[in-house]
Amino acid sequence: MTSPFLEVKNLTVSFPTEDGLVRASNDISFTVARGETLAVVGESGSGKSVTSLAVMGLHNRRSAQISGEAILHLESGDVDTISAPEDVVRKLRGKSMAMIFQDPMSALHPYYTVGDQISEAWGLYNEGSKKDGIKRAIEMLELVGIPEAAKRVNEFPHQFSGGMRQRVMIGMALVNNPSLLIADEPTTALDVTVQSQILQLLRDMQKEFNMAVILITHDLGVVAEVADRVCVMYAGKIVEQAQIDDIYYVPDHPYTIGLLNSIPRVDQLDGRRLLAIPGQPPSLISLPTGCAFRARCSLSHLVPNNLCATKVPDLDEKLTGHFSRCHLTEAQLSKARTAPGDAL
Amino acid sequence: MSGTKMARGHFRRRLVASTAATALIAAGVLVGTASGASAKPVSGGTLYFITNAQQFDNVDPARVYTGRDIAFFNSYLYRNLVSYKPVKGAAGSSLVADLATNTGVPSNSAKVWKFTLRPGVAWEDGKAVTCADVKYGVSRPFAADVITNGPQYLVDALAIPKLADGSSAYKGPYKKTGQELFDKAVTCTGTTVTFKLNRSFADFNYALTYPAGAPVPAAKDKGDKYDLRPFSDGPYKIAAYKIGDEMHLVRNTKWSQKSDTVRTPYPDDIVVRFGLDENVRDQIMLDDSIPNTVNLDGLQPANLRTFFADPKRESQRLNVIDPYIRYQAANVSAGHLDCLDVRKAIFFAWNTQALIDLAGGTVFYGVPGDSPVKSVLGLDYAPTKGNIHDPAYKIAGNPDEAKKYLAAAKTSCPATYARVTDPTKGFTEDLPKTASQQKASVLIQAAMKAAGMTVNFNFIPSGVYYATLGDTTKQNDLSRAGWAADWANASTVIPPLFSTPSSNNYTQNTNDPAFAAFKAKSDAANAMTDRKAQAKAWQELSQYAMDQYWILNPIFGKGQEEWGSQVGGVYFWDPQGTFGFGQLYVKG
Amino acid sequence: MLKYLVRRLSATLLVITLVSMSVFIIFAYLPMDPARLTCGKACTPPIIEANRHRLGLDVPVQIQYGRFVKGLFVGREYGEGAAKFECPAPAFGYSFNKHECVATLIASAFPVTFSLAIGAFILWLLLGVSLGVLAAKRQGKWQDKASTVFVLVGISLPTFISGILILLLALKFNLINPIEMGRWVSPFTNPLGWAWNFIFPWITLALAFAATYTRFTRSNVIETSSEDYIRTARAKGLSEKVILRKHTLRAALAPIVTIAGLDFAGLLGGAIITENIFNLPGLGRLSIRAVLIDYDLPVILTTTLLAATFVVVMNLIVDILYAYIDPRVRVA
Amino acid sequence: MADVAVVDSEVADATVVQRTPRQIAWMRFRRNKVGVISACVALFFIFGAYLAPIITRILGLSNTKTYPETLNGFAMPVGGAGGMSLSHPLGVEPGAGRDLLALLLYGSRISFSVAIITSVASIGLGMLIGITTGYFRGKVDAIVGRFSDFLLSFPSTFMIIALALPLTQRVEALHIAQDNGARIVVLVVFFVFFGWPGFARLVRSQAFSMRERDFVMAAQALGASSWRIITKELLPNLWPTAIVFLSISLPGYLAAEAVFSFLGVGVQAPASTFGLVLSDAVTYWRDDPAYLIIPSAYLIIIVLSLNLLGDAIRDALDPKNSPS
Amino acid sequence: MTEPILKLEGLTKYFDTTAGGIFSRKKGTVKAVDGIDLEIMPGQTVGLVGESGCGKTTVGRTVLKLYEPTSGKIVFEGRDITNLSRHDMKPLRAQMQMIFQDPFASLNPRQTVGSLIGATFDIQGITPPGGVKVEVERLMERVGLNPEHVNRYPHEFSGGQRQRIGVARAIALKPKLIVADEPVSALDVSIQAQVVNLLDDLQNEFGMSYLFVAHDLSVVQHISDRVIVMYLGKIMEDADKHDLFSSPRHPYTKALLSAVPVPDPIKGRQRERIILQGDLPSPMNPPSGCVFNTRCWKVQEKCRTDVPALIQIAPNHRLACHFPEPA
Repeated sequence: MTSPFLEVKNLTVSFPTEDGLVRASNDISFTVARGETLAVVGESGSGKSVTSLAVMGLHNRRSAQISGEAILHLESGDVDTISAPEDVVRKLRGKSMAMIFQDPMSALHPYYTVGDQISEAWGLYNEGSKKDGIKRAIEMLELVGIPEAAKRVNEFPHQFSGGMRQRVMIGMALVNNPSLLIADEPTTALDVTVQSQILQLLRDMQKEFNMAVILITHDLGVVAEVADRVCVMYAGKIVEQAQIDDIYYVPDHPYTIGLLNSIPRVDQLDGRRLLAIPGQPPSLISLPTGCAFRARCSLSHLVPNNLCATKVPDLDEKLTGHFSRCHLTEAQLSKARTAPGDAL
Repeated sequence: MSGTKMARGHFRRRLVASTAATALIAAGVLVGTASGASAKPVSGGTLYFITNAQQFDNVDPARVYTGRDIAFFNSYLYRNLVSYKPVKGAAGSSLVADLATNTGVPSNSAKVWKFTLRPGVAWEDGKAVTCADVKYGVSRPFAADVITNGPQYLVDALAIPKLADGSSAYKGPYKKTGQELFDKAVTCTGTTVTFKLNRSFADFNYALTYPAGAPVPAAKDKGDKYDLRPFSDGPYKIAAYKIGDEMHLVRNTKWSQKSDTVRTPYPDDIVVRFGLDENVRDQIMLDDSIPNTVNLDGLQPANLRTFFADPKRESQRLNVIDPYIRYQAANVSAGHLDCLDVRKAIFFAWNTQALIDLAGGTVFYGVPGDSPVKSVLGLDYAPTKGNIHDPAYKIAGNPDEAKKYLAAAKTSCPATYARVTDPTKGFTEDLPKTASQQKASVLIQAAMKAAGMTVNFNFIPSGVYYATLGDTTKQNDLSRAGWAADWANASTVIPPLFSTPSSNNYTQNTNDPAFAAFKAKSDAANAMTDRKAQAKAWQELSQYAMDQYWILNPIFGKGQEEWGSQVGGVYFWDPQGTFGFGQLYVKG
Repeated sequence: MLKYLVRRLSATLLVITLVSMSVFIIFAYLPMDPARLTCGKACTPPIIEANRHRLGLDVPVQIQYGRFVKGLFVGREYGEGAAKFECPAPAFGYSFNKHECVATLIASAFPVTFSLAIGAFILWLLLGVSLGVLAAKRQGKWQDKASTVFVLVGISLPTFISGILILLLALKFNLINPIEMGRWVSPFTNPLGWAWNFIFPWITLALAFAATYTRFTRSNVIETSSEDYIRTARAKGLSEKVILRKHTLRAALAPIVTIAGLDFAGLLGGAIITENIFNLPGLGRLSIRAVLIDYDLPVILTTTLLAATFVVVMNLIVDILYAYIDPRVRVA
Repeated sequence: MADVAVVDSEVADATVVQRTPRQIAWMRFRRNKVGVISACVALFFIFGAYLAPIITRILGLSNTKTYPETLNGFAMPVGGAGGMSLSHPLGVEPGAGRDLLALLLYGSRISFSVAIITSVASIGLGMLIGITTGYFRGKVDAIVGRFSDFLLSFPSTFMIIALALPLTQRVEALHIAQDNGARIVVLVVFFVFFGWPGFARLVRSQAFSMRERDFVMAAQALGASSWRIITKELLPNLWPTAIVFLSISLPGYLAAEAVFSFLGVGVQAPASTFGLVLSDAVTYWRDDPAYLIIPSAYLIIIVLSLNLLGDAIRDALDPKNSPS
Repeated sequence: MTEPILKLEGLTKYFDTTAGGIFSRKKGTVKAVDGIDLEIMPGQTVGLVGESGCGKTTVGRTVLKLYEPTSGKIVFEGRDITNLSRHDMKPLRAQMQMIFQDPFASLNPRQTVGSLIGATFDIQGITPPGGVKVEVERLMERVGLNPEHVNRYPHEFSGGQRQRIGVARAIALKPKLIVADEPVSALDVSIQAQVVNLLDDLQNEFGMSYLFVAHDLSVVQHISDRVIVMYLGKIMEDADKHDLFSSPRHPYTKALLSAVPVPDPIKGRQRERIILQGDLPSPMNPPSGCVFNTRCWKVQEKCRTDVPALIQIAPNHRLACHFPEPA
């Protein structure tokens, strides 16, 4: 395995609000290497976007409390984007790390042509006239598969369809050959047929640029299609982290197991009843003591001494390269996996 | 727009102290007759006049009818056949020949008047002023739909028949209807112009001091537009006149001193600045920041006191008895103040003291008067009996006395009584919409309330105040008005105010049972040639008008003038009731 | 685009026509009798009737309107016989009080009002926008609070108070030559004199208007700052300055065009109070004096109509401008 | 299934404190100190205005009575600071000698009345028209929309000034009201006539978009009548807009009334309003500055507190802060 | 043979788009629904799928007469309700209800849960046995809400709970047909299953029919008995669930199915994937011939000119394609 390009260590982001401190992401650690796709999966409010924005240094430093490290291993040396001065981090954005967002309509400036917006990004790290920038923008648009790029470069975002807009976003993010691309729910707003186009494009681009990719999504289907490794997040914490196949075939956390069992699958026509995870995710302001998933976990009674309620489980490597944050033993979990109906 | 100032533009007459001049209480004797008399006038410089008005009401000679404007334009732009002598004091009220070589030659019991033009008088384009110009000028007031606002003496007095509706058969030089009638009434032989009148008119030459009798070159007449750019035969001509901005007069190079025995032009330029707000004007006067300025409107009462108390301004101010009386005309027609007792009640309730204080006090505003004829009119004035001489009269109002009359009115005229005492109805007074009149309404209301009466106010835009009152259907119960004699004969007071149903008579007394007798007596007085007997008749008629309370609580007014430290030659021109503009100069 | 323009323009013309008609009808049925009000001091019934004829009020209102419209295009004659004269096109009427064609009065008043409006407009935009941006960027800090105070004072202080205070102060400290006050100075011959002439009125109006813009800018900048595309700009690596200047302000200020346009149009109709206080012979003063002093109907009618026209036309301009600024509303 | 229900409610209990939208707004408002203070100040002045007859009676003052003893021979207040004294706390009016406090109390009564009647009426009318056109759309909407556009393009200030005098005469002639009553009627009618389109537009656009919201469709799916949808579904959601608009328009109309009476349109002497007092005070500014300063301050404090109150209400009701 | 609870015949719904200006004019017509025929049997769940803009939501709303149909026929329980007035529709509304997509938007934020659910009785003028209050609490309990929360406002609930409120309201009058418009797409993954299961259970309990409108084929597949695939306002394929998912005949259905990501990495890697090119054409200006021709990988000349009819190719299987996939 290649050495990681990004190393996130104990990253914690909280927001003070009127009602209390929102612990949006809590003690997050992961790595991602060039050429690798790390998927971060979780429901809304699980802290996946907050984490990525912290890595990018995009939180307002006044309103967010951030601790931990997010180290980029650059050729010029290591930079911790959490502690580095704002200006240093800014100069990494776009060049060393880039990001695309969920809604390409609102993420593109409505008043500028796509060409302007791409060439602006290019102009930040390249010497050249505006004309050169537009030329480069056309190249990028062609690369991301926009037909008649030379003509459409002068159009405004609203003149593009959703899928085309996301292509523009990708093209803009990649214009400076970034080493890391963070894709935050890049296909959620798109139709399935367009989603598969975009996922294909992302795969192609990753190959082309040999990037490290962090894919943030709630869709386990999408993850299965593109990820190499997966982090599952719940209530601000990573609850499970493993290679892609391990997550799907040997899930090691009741939440992951529950998720996989609760989603209907187009490839299974058995019509069996879905196994829903009961309840709601907890509020990030008043997290319960112990395991955050405890209230919804049907296995917690198996853990002695009410441990789930008192102690936050550690993220242990239960199998090789497979981390899980649960007090249950591997044996108990494995039983839950194989006979979900009985155990849950 | 301070009320008194504003209002002054709307009183339409000015007073000739008296031709007889003997009995005159000389104007300008009140507070130091200022004016650095010792200094010698100098030529040159620019003289500024400042005013709140946007424009002169009228500039067209046939339409000018306010004392100040007449004095202004007569001094600078127009020459009349005869003029008042431009000097201080009683002598200023004497007539001198101006455009004519004499002050007029009457004949046929003053039914025919002849004037011979002075040679060498030229228009600003160099052409000579001819008799035809005079005749044309005189013809213009007959075009009543174009030449509005001017005095009607010529229209009334010239021997031209009247139509059934009261208008003249001659419709003026534009339509030329009845031109032959006019040509008979006014004739030119060489440089002599002859006026044929429809009655004896001993003072006819005084009527000709109005620019309505001034010549106008027919070729230059543009009807209504002539009001913007009249042609000058005086020492100045209009270089620019922009409404809301300024009027700029420059020397008329075609004018020659030789041909003019009346005028002595000193400044090179005369500029009238329009539209200067009262705060700004007062500031200029108080600070003397523009020393070559004359204030055409007075100061606000508060600033007036400051200015007149400042010893440094000793030589920059005048406080004089002016020619005006200010009064409330009672509308005596049915349904209005048709009840003598109610009128008396209002009279006694009136808080004259507070109203005088409000407007500057007796020092600056005036004193309670007892007659429609002002005391400065001399011969025609005599103190009347009753009214302010009534033992019950109090200058600050006597509500108790007023209530007595109201009690009487309860039986004598119950409907009127009921209305004026009803808090939800009351009677209504017309007032021009000015700041000071709005303020005065407070005092009037309080005084009426004290006597148990209710008063409402109808504020009318000041520019259309008299025009609105002139519509008898629009007139309310009581209307504020002001008047000054046109010359020193109550014939210019009593008939217009009381005995003609013209637009100057706001009492609507034609409905009064006593009107017929009054009118007969007034007409008789008008025709009297015995001046003493006439004066006595006027005095009796004044007494009658006061007894009937057709007008209430008149004030014999005062006027103040202020000017900058660089202005010299200021005096109060009695007959015009304003500056002697022609003698003003800018100190070197 | 051209089709759109033509359509909008014709719609605008229609509105102006309707406005002019209604104004005409409203004034025609007033209880005031202009014939009496302008007939002078010796008004007898025959003179009033002659005067009515002179004013052109002796015909039905639709004919009056027809004459008015015709006058706009071919000019209009007044008076009869030798006293006849003409107001050339566009003839809005003739003021018998001022002895001028209304168009002439407007022509001399409009530059004043326009100068007042444009200067105040620039001043308040500069002041309002920069304060608003400052407040947004320093949200919660003293700059923000100070600007809030400014906004509230600005909104709460009627111009007739602030204007008078400014005037009195300026007079007290001899900052203006009172006799020259408000006199029209052409900006082409004497730009400094022109500016000095207008500086206090500009300040008065700017004080009143800037407050709204400060508030508006502040909230828009704050709102725009949380837009996704601003985050995108940041993710691109743009500096905060560029983001503010190029991305935030462009979007935040676009809606200001609409408000600013209409405010400006409103002022073009005449800033009545400010013009009055500072002795500016503009449209506002022309109209208020026409109403309050001599009820000069042709002037009132024209200034009212003009004010409406400014609003309607400015609406059109604003829409077109907005389409230019915001590509999303551009019409094909 | 029972398992689901129990856990659900537990979590909901733990995370959400029960409050109605109104309570939330009230709570948010209470937290805003400036808002609370300005509300107190505004209420103080409003009560002062409406209790003017009682207050003046208690103080032994009258707004119509003149106090000649407070003025000197030049009709200027005796003593400093505009004649302030125990019996005349804010001094007296120069010239006529009325008590300034009484004038301002009664004056603000007129101003408040005009402002409140106008605001409520134009909001009521705007609400009615806006909600109907926004909900029903179609022809009526098109016509009303054009008409309100048309009204908005009218130079309302000009029209009010130009028409106030003749219309007052007409109102008097029709015996609707007399004198200042008639002037107030004209002013209010004018304000409302030109005021409703602004609010109607706002309501219309909200009703328009709300009509597309699923909850309206849900009501339709249940067979609810238009009347029910308007009153039960739309109206409750428009109240905050109306309240915010009211809080903004109130000081606006208050100031507008002052401006118009300053200009000489609207209420006239011998009544007193802010505009009249101030336009009078300007002529005395040199000799009696207190007479200019006190009413100015009085007016500014009222308008300022109403504006601050409006801001606080808007913040409290702002849908962006709202949890819904 | 049982009668269908709902029958649509050639249902079309066009929307006029207007351009602003003094006189608004028609700018174009959006053919949101363009000739739809379908039948829903009692107790059956019919899934209606398609990409955004295909007209599936419009079908749902038009069925309930929330939109007036442009043409075609809506037959509910054998009764033609196409032209029923609002007033005449009212009693029928008790029989046909709707569940909305957005649990935030579909509940009036100014009404309590109690009044939201209670309104159904109020509007229909029905008093349930035991009174409205008792019934509301019973319904709340039934959908998994705490009845004590009857006086709470929608904002005090989470997304899933709100959707339960919506469900409770829809089932309050025990309707025969429920149009569920994307009922779970706004919910988090872990909550979706709860609501899907709830809908399942309710159907078992009350036996109503669902018209289940969704873009998520996995959910549709799970809940439906029959699935209809729409594209640009037209039905492409209509088949029994198993037929459709195991052997789709329409190229579009096939592409759609292949585009759905499967949460199974190995299967995912092996799966044949058809990636459609381009975007959905504008419904204002749909392509001639087969509306899918612009994106179809099998397109031929005929597709561009001839509109394929929706024909029965097998029992319970209808298809509109000139060149279907092999069975």
